[in-house]
Amino acid sequence: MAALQTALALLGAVLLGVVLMAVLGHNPWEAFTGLIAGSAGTARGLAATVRKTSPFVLTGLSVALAMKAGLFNIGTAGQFLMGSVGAVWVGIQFEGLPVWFHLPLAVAMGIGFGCAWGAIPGWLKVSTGAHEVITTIMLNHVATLFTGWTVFAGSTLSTTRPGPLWDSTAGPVSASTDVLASARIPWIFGPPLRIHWGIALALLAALLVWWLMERTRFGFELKTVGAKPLAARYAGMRSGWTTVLTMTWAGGLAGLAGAIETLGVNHKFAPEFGGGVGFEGITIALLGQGHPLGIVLASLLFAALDAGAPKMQFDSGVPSDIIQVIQTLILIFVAVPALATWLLDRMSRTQHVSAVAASLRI
Amino acid sequence: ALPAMPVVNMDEPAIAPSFRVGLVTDIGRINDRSFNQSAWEGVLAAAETLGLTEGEGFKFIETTDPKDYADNLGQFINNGYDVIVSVGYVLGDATIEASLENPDIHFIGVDQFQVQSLPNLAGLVFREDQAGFLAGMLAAGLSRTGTIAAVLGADLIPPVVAFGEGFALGARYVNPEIEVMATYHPGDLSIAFNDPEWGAATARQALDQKADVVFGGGGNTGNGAIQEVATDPGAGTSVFCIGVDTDQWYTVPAVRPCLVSSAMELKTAGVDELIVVGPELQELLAVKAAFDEGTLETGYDQ
Amino acid sequence: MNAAPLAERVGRRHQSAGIRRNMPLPVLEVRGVTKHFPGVVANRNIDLDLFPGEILAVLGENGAGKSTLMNIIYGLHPPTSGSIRVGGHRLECRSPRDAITAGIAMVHQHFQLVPTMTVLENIVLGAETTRRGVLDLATAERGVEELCQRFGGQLDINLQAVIDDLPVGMRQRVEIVKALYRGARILILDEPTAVLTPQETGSLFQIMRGLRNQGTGIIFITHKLKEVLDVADRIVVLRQGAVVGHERPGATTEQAMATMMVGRVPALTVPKTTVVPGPPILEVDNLTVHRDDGTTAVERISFEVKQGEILGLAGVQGHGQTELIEALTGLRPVSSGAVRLNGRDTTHASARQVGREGGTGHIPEDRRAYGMVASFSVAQNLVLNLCNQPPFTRWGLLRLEAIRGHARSKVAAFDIRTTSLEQPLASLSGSNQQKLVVAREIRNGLQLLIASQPTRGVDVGSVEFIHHQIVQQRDAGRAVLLASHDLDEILALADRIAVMFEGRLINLPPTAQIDRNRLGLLMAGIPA
Amino acid sequence: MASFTQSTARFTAGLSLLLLTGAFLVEYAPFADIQAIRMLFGARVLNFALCAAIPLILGALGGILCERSGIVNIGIEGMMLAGAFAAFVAKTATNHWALGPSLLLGTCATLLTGAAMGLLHALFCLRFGMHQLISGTALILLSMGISATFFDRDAVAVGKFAPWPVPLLSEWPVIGPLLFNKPPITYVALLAVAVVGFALAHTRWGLRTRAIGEHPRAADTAGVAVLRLRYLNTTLGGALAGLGGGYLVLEAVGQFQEGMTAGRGFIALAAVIFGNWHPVGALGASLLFGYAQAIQNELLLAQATILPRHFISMIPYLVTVIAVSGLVGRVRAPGSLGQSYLRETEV
Ligand SMILES: Nc1ncnc2c1ncn2[C@@H]1O[C@H](COP(=O)(O)OP(=O)(O)OP(=O)(O)O)[C@@H](O)[C@H]1O
Ligand SMILES: Nc1ncnc2c1ncn2[C@@H]1O[C@H](COP(=O)(O)OP(=O)(O)OP(=O)(O)O)[C@@H](O)[C@H]1O
Ligand SMILES: [Mg+2]
Ligand SMILES: [Mg+2]
Repeated sequence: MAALQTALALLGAVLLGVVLMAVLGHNPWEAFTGLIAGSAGTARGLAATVRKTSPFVLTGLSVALAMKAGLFNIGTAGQFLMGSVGAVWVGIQFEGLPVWFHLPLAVAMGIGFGCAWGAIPGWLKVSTGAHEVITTIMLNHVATLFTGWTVFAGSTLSTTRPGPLWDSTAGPVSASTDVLASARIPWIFGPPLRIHWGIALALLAALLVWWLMERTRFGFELKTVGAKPLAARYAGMRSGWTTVLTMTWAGGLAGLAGAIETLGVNHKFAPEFGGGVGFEGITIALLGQGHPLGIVLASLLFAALDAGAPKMQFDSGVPSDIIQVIQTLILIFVAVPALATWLLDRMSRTQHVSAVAASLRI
Repeated sequence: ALPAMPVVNMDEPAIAPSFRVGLVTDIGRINDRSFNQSAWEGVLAAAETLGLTEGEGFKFIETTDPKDYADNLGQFINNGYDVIVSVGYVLGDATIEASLENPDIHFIGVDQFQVQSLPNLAGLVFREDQAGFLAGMLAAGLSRTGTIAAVLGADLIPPVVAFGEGFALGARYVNPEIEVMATYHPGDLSIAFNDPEWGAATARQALDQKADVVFGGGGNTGNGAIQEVATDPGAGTSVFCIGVDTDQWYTVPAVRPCLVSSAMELKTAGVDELIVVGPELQELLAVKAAFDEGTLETGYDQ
Repeated sequence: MNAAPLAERVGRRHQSAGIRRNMPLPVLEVRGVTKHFPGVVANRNIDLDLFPGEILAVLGENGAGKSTLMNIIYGLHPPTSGSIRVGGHRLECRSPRDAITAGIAMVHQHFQLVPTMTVLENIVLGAETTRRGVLDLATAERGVEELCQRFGGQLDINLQAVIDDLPVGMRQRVEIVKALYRGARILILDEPTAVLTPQETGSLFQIMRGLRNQGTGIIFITHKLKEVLDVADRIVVLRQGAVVGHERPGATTEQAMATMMVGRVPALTVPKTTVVPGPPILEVDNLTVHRDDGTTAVERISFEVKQGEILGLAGVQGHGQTELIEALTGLRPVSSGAVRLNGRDTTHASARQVGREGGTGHIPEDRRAYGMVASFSVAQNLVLNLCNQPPFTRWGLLRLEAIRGHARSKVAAFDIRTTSLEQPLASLSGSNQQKLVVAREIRNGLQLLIASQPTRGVDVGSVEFIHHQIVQQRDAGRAVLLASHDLDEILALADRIAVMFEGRLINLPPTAQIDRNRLGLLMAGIPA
Repeated sequence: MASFTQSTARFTAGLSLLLLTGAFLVEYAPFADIQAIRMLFGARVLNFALCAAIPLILGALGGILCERSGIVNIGIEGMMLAGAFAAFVAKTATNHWALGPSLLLGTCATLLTGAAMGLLHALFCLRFGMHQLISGTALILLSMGISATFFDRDAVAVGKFAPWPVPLLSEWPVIGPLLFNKPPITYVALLAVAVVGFALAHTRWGLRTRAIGEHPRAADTAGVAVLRLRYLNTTLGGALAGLGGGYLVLEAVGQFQEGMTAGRGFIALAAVIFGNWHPVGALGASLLFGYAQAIQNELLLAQATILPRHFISMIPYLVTVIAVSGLVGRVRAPGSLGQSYLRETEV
């Protein structure tokens, strides 16, 4: 039933997308074949899909984890950026370290920075009651500025010196030094496919989150705090501590996403690598209904749509913005099983009424 | 990838119809009245010279997500395009990587400062500092209050910084005592060039602080700033504005009341020339191309 | 279900024919109302008449369908079938708004007051007077005061107080004023006496009689038989959603009505063995506790509970019992005084320290808010507060086998009716949910059991079962603190009784020497 | 609740008083030439603060109407963006009209589109039982996608609202130019704070709105049509938020840009919470944010070199975090916020 509903939702979104394309004067068939070919039809397309999946999975998990504890983490964008910078900070120094030590250290630093950035709103909430929605939004802006500063090329105009991670050999460009080879995530398939082991980390994280939620005491407490704070207090759970810890791990997941992107794909940090991360996390968490498996599937779907967009535009001329509209439509249709149940309800109600009517006649 | 074809012989268009040019934009639209559009117009001009038709001979892809740069370039690479133009300095890395992987395809990186020199990659850079310098000189010359302002996009983008620094230096060159107020947009890259309200409010703040010439240097944020100046009662008589990137007399008509000039980069001409000339003169491309065309276009009346 | 109701219907026809001769037409007619909820039939083909100027008592035990019927009359629920007529006109009303327009007012079983608004705002809500678009609260205030005056000071309320700050009894008053303010000709009172002292109940009855004499038709719901005999003109008894009898107060007895309600003769006593109390387990010394808003809830209370005895804590809702128990169980900070558990000081101990480490079981008063997580499975709920104890967790990991085994044995031992251990608790009936909470709290190594309203909203069979379990704990030598608003429950179970009134405690000598009446007076703060 | 409301109102009053006193000092006090005082309270700073605050105020009011009725609104950003886009489309379509009617049409378009977004939110949440957070997110994504897809970059809007000096009042020293010589949407926004604040406290509509947000069942049993009022308020709230976007196009800039709201909807949401769901509190929060941004700009314009400019730019955000963490104390959301109300479920 749930699968059928989801399938219907996807179909509905696609149909509306078709209508929209036709309205804009494009050929929907070309667009969709392009979309599918671009995301799954070729090795490159598949590679792009896979590459785009991991940040979706991780930020989605981050939002979902917080949501289970009754917290709304809009801060994945900032945590992602902090994770990126943390990973790069370690990744560009310590030349000569072996890979097995350097890479995990860099990843751990990325997670650590993300954790710290997530812990702040958690701690503020518990100690002062500051609403996490506000603090995470604000900390996103702060993280953008801070990480931008770390790689800033400097300017005499605002008399700002270059940031500590800035790559002085890159001219006026604001970007960090390249990550050393020993801290890069190895390829599964090298260029031109550029699939790296980050996807494995993301899937592992999904598994870990599932295990955390279903198999550990912390997960049990987290869910209790989220579902019924009073019951958690009654049961002697430390809900303040759980809140802080949950936000910490939520931040860590987003930080890991940042670390994976910098150590696996970009191999350096530049301010333009963080755009749009947070929102997709929220959408995917909602779409995956908070379940790690659902999140992985939702991430794959969204990654495929994103990966297919360039080819779609190339083949049919449909602007890639359409993809965002279609993604939104999918979100709406999946989120409104009520649309389906409402229809069913309508039908059963009329049946009921007619049954009553029939019995009255007898 | 298909091997690159030599340039079309105009007499025999049927023989080599497969010479194709592709363009990948930075985040934003092809008709953004800014750098993407300028570069695209260069492609259009070159296409006319070469007799190419849109769709068959040349195409563009608009980027919507920074993660897509490499994949968008890949679309053209997979389809055997001969020349690929990538617009915007943030595509630099993806372009270098693509040109290393595809030695047979020519790449033109607009606004891309290339440290390495590659035989099939031309980084088209401009002397924004020089254009900014001229704008600064003009501003200092116009100013009666001794205070001028620059409202700029993100300082993480080198051309923007170059414009700003040039502006300040040019102004001080003319009048060492002059006060130059310059602000960069505080937001992240996705909004720094798209926040005209901030630009307008900041320009107003500068005007209130006695600035009488405002240089708007940062996409729509800067446009917001000079539009605000244009609505000032003293626009064109006591307060003035200077545009950027394109001749904003045409691209942003709303600023005509105050506009005295625009600090331009001749991207269109640069792209055009590199496409047409490039494949014929391989050796020219072998050197790092620096198309230093910083100019100052003077506005029309007033 | 066809034969019996038919006989009843015939009987009633005679009866109502008799009434019609000297009474006006019914103001409210309920005809053939049936209501299905998923899995339950709450009302079965109910017929009911209400005449102007009478008090009709609707009796029935928990879950009999009384509230459901009233909600249908009031337009909150659409009936599955059947019709409602008011003053001879069919009510096509399917919202409370329409019911109000038709002249129906209702005091709901669960307070329907907006906690952040003032008393006056709550009273005028939905019936506002405005002047030039602006709320005219001054006029409303005068109206309300007049109304209160008319009832001779029995409805004295501070109109500017915020609901959140009011004790429960006071809130009930607000609800009544709210209903009266609308000047209805049909007044429905759904268990208004549940939170009132016997004395407050008395003045409510006076008000009801006054209204009746002015011609208002009143439906009065309760499951307290004495009250029915006291105030009603006519009685209707519901059982399992159906009308099972009509009575008149003069012509029936408590025993007869109880039999009708339950369908069999209920056992009113719980067999207890004599146990000699041991040393004290819980010692409370001069305890003072404050509410969230800073008011004093519990004032310098001292008592002790010994091994092998049940201390019954009687009192009307809202007199500090909730806060006292929260303080004892670590849910609320203690302001001053001391609490000792087994000789160890637990004055400032956390819920975890009192519960898991101190060997205290706590059946919370509000099961839905505290005692369970409706979306969790039966098995999970059975370890809700035990999940970090040895068999269920090791190295921070849950041991699912142990949890499942525990659930299996508890479900069997406590007769919890569930289709599987993985079922979400929300899908169990209320009584089974309560049995689950009891099952979880009664565990090995227990020293002290604190049971607060352990049988509220629970069916008769389960009440008996739970009572039996509590007594068994006492017999096994554990200390039991039982807090209940139900006097009969206290009288049946407790070895010793203490009464709470306005945050203070009156310790009484052993049960045998106390009668209901005296207890009622004590609960109203009148020392006898 | 009462005490919280008072504390946010006190905060707003205190902040406004501080700023105005400062402005008078700058004008009249003997030590007014001190650079720091000018920087803190100069007319330009206060002007900037007010300009930056207006869209936030309108967005926050939209959020408040919605949330006080019990419906979470994280879609303010989308409502604002849609409003801005509609204003631009209407304005450019009527460039050939006289400026006044054309701007008026733009305002109507922005209000109507905002209202439509609000109605859509209400339909999603109330009719189709969509999770309120999802609905809000969907609104944002939808308006981003649609405005990007249909935005005609070649269109230019001609003209925007000019200041309307209020007779006499605009002559007042300091306050006159600051508050009474503004374009119309600014007046509307400030008036709306007063109107919504008063109406919530003192009208039938306000009483009922508070009731349905706090305890919908109680309101229902008192004869209030809960759903109808929720539809109404969400729609009205959408219109106000839309106007916040329209302000950007019709009054602040005169043009539209993709993503032009640039996160202001989220700041407005923060203002709703910071202001404890009260219009006056939200006004204070918006002013605080606008003021912090003004100070930051002032420091940047003055080439302050104490800190790298990135750290100076953090000021508005850090000020907000500090403010919510202690200045106003704990806030309290409307009791039924985020819960759908169905008559047949038991309490
Ligand atoms: N909204 C609902 N959904 C499903 N079942 C319901 C609902 N409301 C009531 N019921 C069920 O209908 C039956 C009758 O409940 P009702 O509340 O009418 O009983 P009652 O006689 O008022 O009991 P009490 O004395 O406890 O108030 C019960 O089994 C109850 O669980
Ligand atoms: N508010 C509700 N919403 C949905 N289902 C309900 C609701 N209340 C009760 N039910 C369902 O109705 C069934 C009967 O529950 P209910 O609590 O009414 O039992 P009951 O007849 O009162 O028995 P008990 O005496 O054990 O409480 C259960 O399956 C329960 O899940
Ligand atoms: Mg029940
Ligand atoms: Mg009931």
